[in-house]
Amino acid sequence: MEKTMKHMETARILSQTEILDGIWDMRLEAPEAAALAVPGQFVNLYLPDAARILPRPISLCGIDAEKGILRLVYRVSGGGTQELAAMKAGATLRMMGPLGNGFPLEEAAGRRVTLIGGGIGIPPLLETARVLHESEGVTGKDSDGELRMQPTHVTGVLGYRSKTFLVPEFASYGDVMIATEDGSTGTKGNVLDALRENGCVPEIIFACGPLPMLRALKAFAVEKQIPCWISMEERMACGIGACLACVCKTTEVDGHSHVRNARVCTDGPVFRAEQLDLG
Amino acid sequence: MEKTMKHMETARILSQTEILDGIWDMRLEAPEAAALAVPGQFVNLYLPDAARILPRPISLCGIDAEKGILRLVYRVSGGGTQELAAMKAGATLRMMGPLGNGFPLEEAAGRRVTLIGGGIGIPPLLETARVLHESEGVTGKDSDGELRMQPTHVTGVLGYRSKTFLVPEFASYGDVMIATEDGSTGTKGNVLDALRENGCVPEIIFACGPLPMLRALKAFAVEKQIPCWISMEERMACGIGACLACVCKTTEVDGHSHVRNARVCTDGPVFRAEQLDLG
Amino acid sequence: MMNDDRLKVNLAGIELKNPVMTASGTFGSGAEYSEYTDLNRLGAVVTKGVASVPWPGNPTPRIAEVYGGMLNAVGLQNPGIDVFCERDIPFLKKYDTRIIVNVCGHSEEEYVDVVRRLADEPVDALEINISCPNVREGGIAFGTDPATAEKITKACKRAARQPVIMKLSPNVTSIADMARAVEAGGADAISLINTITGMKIDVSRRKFVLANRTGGMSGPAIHPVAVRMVYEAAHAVKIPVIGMGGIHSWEDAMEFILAGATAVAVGTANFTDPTITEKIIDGFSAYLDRYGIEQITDLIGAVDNT
Amino acid sequence: MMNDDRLKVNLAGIELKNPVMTASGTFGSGAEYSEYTDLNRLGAVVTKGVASVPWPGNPTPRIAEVYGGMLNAVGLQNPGIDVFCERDIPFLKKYDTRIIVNVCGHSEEEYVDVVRRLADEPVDALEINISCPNVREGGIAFGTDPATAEKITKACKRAARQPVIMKLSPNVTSIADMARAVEAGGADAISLINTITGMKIDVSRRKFVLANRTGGMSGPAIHPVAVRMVYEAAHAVKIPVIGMGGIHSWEDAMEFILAGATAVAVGTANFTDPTITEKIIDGFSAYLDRYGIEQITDLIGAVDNT
Ligand SMILES: Cc1cc2nc3c(=O)[nH]c(=O)nc-3n(C[C@H](O)[C@H](O)[C@H](O)COP(=O)(O)OP(=O)(O)OC[C@H]3O[C@@H](n4cnc5c(N)ncnc54)[C@H](O)[C@@H]3O)c2cc1C
Ligand SMILES: Cc1cc2nc3c(=O)[nH]c(=O)nc-3n(C[C@H](O)[C@H](O)[C@H](O)COP(=O)(O)OP(=O)(O)OC[C@H]3O[C@@H](n4cnc5c(N)ncnc54)[C@H](O)[C@@H]3O)c2cc1C
Ligand SMILES: Cc1cc2nc3c(=O)[nH]c(=O)nc-3n(C[C@H](O)[C@H](O)[C@H](O)COP(=O)(O)O)c2cc1C
Ligand SMILES: Cc1cc2nc3c(=O)[nH]c(=O)nc-3n(C[C@H](O)[C@H](O)[C@H](O)COP(=O)(O)O)c2cc1C
Ligand code: FES
Ligand code: FES
Repeated sequence: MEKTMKHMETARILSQTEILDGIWDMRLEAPEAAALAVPGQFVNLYLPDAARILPRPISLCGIDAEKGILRLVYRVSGGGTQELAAMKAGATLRMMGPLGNGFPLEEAAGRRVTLIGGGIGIPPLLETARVLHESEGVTGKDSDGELRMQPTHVTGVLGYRSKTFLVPEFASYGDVMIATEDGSTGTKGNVLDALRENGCVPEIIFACGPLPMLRALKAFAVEKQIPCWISMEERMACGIGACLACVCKTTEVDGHSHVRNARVCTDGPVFRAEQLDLG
Repeated sequence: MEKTMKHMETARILSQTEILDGIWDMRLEAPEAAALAVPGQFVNLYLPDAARILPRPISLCGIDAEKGILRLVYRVSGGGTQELAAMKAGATLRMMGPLGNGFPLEEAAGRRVTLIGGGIGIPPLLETARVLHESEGVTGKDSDGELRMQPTHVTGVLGYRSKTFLVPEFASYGDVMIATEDGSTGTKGNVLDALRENGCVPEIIFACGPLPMLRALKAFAVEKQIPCWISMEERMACGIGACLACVCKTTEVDGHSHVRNARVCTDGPVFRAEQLDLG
Repeated sequence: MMNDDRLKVNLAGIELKNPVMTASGTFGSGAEYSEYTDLNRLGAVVTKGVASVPWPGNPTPRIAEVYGGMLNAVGLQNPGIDVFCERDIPFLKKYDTRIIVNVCGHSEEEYVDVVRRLADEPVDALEINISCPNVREGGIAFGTDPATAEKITKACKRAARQPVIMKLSPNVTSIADMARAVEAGGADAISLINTITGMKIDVSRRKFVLANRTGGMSGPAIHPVAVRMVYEAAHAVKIPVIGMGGIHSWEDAMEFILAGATAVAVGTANFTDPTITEKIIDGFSAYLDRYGIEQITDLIGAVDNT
Repeated sequence: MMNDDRLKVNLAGIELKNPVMTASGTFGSGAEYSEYTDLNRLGAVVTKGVASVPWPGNPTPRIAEVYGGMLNAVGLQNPGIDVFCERDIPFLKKYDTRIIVNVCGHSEEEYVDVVRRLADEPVDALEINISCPNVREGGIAFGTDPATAEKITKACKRAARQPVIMKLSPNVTSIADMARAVEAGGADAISLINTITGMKIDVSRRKFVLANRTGGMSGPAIHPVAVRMVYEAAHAVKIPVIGMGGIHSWEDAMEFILAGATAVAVGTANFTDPTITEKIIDGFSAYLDRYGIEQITDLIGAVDNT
């Protein structure tokens, strides 16, 4: 442990399981990060191969602060994730995090929150679902004008190409709607098709997934005036706001950069949809 | 196994033992190379870390053709050998070899051969000692003028800084004289001091060790007119004679290069002392 | 860890507590890394390039990882000199380290604007970046033509109150010519190398990986080229040289010192290990101990030239 | 593995069975690697540089490993053109591959001597190495001054019976200018990049690792720089370009094709894997299969330029 580092630790791999072709579920013993993390944040993983000098950002799919365990679900998409997938339980990894802001859970408390995820954007929503499901909700007035506890209601709208993953776990935290491109499960089409088919009108949206999905979703949310938060992805170097690699375009001048660019790693990865210029 | 490759194989590490501070004894399952190898040859080891693109040449300290096992004794001297030492039994390594010419055992048969090694130059002499010791010798005339079998007689003259290694094994193949710089074992001084102190006059010399030792040895052998073969070391890239990285200066124009440079990897590593311009 | 007085160096009149600085653009304004590294330990913080007005930089993807390095085409996004003076300088002043401000511009006037604006600010030196591939004047990069480089050096010097460090591009036939040109222009020091222009193509998509097509290569892969250029530059001029490019260990950094650099800057390695600068400082101290060297200045240019 | 006709390319009038060649100096005369790789599968073997007389080359150490690459200062050791013609050409003629002879010299006359000597030999093309850091005339490397490069190209063309490929140095400010210069001189093709000059210092001994102090850097570390330069050169001239520098996989090689190269050459990777050239050829075939591309020539320069 280097004493000056805030969130850098050596994480030990507790388990690695391939839950679907090329999609891995890894549990890390990383007590410092687990103690601080909130849903929607990510960690940077530093790979052993010396030719790979940049860390890999991976979102938190599960946080167990008590046991000091983080769960990451990732897809093998290139050399780095391939190297990661080849690492066995017991091996250690340098890790930095938690990084980024996370979803604004306080905005969702006591409301009907819809978590919309596409593909490998689904994992970070699982921890979000769990925490929202277990949250206390808010005290509000019910239809009788009485002060009552309003629970948070969680709906997961999950889009896949074909095979699904993490669905049963989502179901234990709320309702689940599924869209698959090939129609093999749930609605044939995308997450918006599933929303429509199920007549679901979200009160608030948290989303993560591929850019085309996010673009469509933003249009939908703006049109329906639904508050919507989107988790972004961009290539990163530092992960802590210093290098300006990971910016996304914003509609207004950003407070930090003083141009229409915000840093996904520190100002995000979660942004209010209206803030984003998704092109 | 790539079919077009002559001597490239995937070797499995059978064991790794640190026999002295920073000196490792590794056994490799490499049946193809073991079947072909002779003492004084070396293999090229390709390290897993992608940032290290050049193979590491290591001499054969032991060859078991029957069991298909090679023994390498190496010193950790930089990043590559460090990486090698960290590899555990069961791991595999790409390997090319056997490479180089080896010692001219036929020249030594039936004679009093002195194997002179310094430091990490000692390991390749061990297999040389074993094979010579077990060789049949030659049929020659004895002092009566009778035709008799003359056995090969092996003497090892081993120079160390301080702590010794491989000595008992050498002793099982012949006489052993030891020199240490600090005088902790045997003669205080170098291998030539040990030769002198023991009044040993070699009939033929095979040597491997640091350049200053080789230089002194060559002068000694030339003066005493003792046939002497020296195993050289030089930085290598290809290991097979193509890149001309590993040349050593020769006294005559070399038949391949047509200049006064011979390739250690293919024309050597073993050269007749007179051939070498040791500067 | 205490300051090691043996590591002090004098860089164009500024005393640095040690020769280890950060490389511009990789360390933000220092604030981001202050949680991971003790800025008080650094010889100097060199800030991200700042222009007279905010620059939006290039579209994304701005970076690509390559074998042993990375390409970047951030395109000098920066909030402009006003925000920089209000926010970033006061932040850095809280630390006991030197502040070197990296300056960028599209034209001589823009550089001079920033230099002038910084004249009364409490910063220790200016590093003029004439080596960013995206900054061109008359079709020739400032950093690849000696005459242009000399001219811009002169202009900056005239406007500057602080020592002026000219940052050179490696994308040239003769780094010695460039070094001599900026020395002739009055530069107080030079720093090199900036990134080497590279390109990566995604073969499955048949597209450039970077939106900008080309990007500047940095990281360990460029280190041997950087050491060679620092050696050549240090032997071409009398002003001090700051060596950088691919430093990922104290040994990499020490190569620059031995090649003739008075100080070094660490860039991309911060991304691989945010505490690397402190490790390099400790490595320097340990090196002096091991070889019984009294002060690091004895090592500047001390590679055996025989 | 059968020849894949889809991989045929025409390089300055010579038909290659595929675009994969070896890079000069890393493959000897082909004989050494013939035990590990089937030379019949290669598009061409490019031999080690040969001069009019034997050259002893530089003192050792001649090479150093660096992060993701190596430095070499072999210094063009070669047995001279006579031995080459007697021994190496007849050896290569036994194989069904193209023979490209890399030519070096200390002066225009020496180059022309070798070119003339090869006029009646059964070799398919000449590659003129004007980019070795050790070959200088009047203090300027042939390969870094456009006018000199043009002049030597003309001289070689006049003497040559075979197509002339000019091999360019990456150690220049503008590779496009160099490419245009040799095109103007009549070159039939260009090949690039040669090595990038680098230096490594042994910090514990405080000495240069290479006897020659500097060496040429090759290997994966230089690949992005090479791709950029090949792209720039291919867009500057009409003659075909051979791309090389850091190819360690078929993907690396394909980047050059997409950037505009008609053929590629594999150098340092042979040291890491002596069968790499065959793997690249197989990788090319598989790529055509996967994307349903009829012939590799459809991919030359096919990176999306929008
Ligand atoms: C905030 C954030 C959270 C993420 N969370 C997850 C997750 O939970 N699960 C998951 O499977 N993936 C996640 N990703 C994507 C993941 O980081 C990339 O798939 C991974 O970096 C690819 O590395 P590679 O070496 O396998 O691929 P390569 O393509 O070889 O990587 C080359 C370089 O590009 C970068 N890169 C490649 N793809 C991406 C990408 N999609 N996003 C950002 N950088 C990329 C790599 O980090 C590396 O620097 C996340 C990305 C970000 C930015
Ligand atoms: C024919 C031959 C046989 C050898 N046999 C043995 C042996 O049996 N046991 C043993 O311990 N060592 C042996 N060596 C030396 C061994 O190859 C080096 O110690 C090893 O390559 C160092 O690698 P490194 O990465 O640890 O060191 P680094 O210094 O990090 O290596 C950097 C580069 O220099 C090369 N290099 C460094 N030292 C040497 C050296 N002394 N000789 C050649 N290349 C070097 C490396 O191969 C690598 O390319 C032999 C060398 C040769 C040429
Ligand atoms: C992401 C990034 C941004 C950079 N921005 C700047 C900059 O604004 N100004 C500048 O002079 N150099 C900039 N550089 C160049 C570095 O300061 C340094 O010269 C170069 O990266 C080589 O050092 P390295 O290999 O240690 O990173 C940048 C480099 C990187 C990687
Ligand atoms: C050991 C070695 C020797 C070389 N000799 C020559 C040569 O004789 N002539 C030449 O034109 N290039 C020579 N080169 C340069 C290569 O042909 C090639 O241009 C360069 O190494 C870049 O390719 P790579 O990264 O694939 O090795 C040599 C390179 C190496 C590594
Ligand atoms: S990754 Fe560096 S600013 Fe976000
Ligand atoms: S290592 Fe290449 S010729 Fe010996």
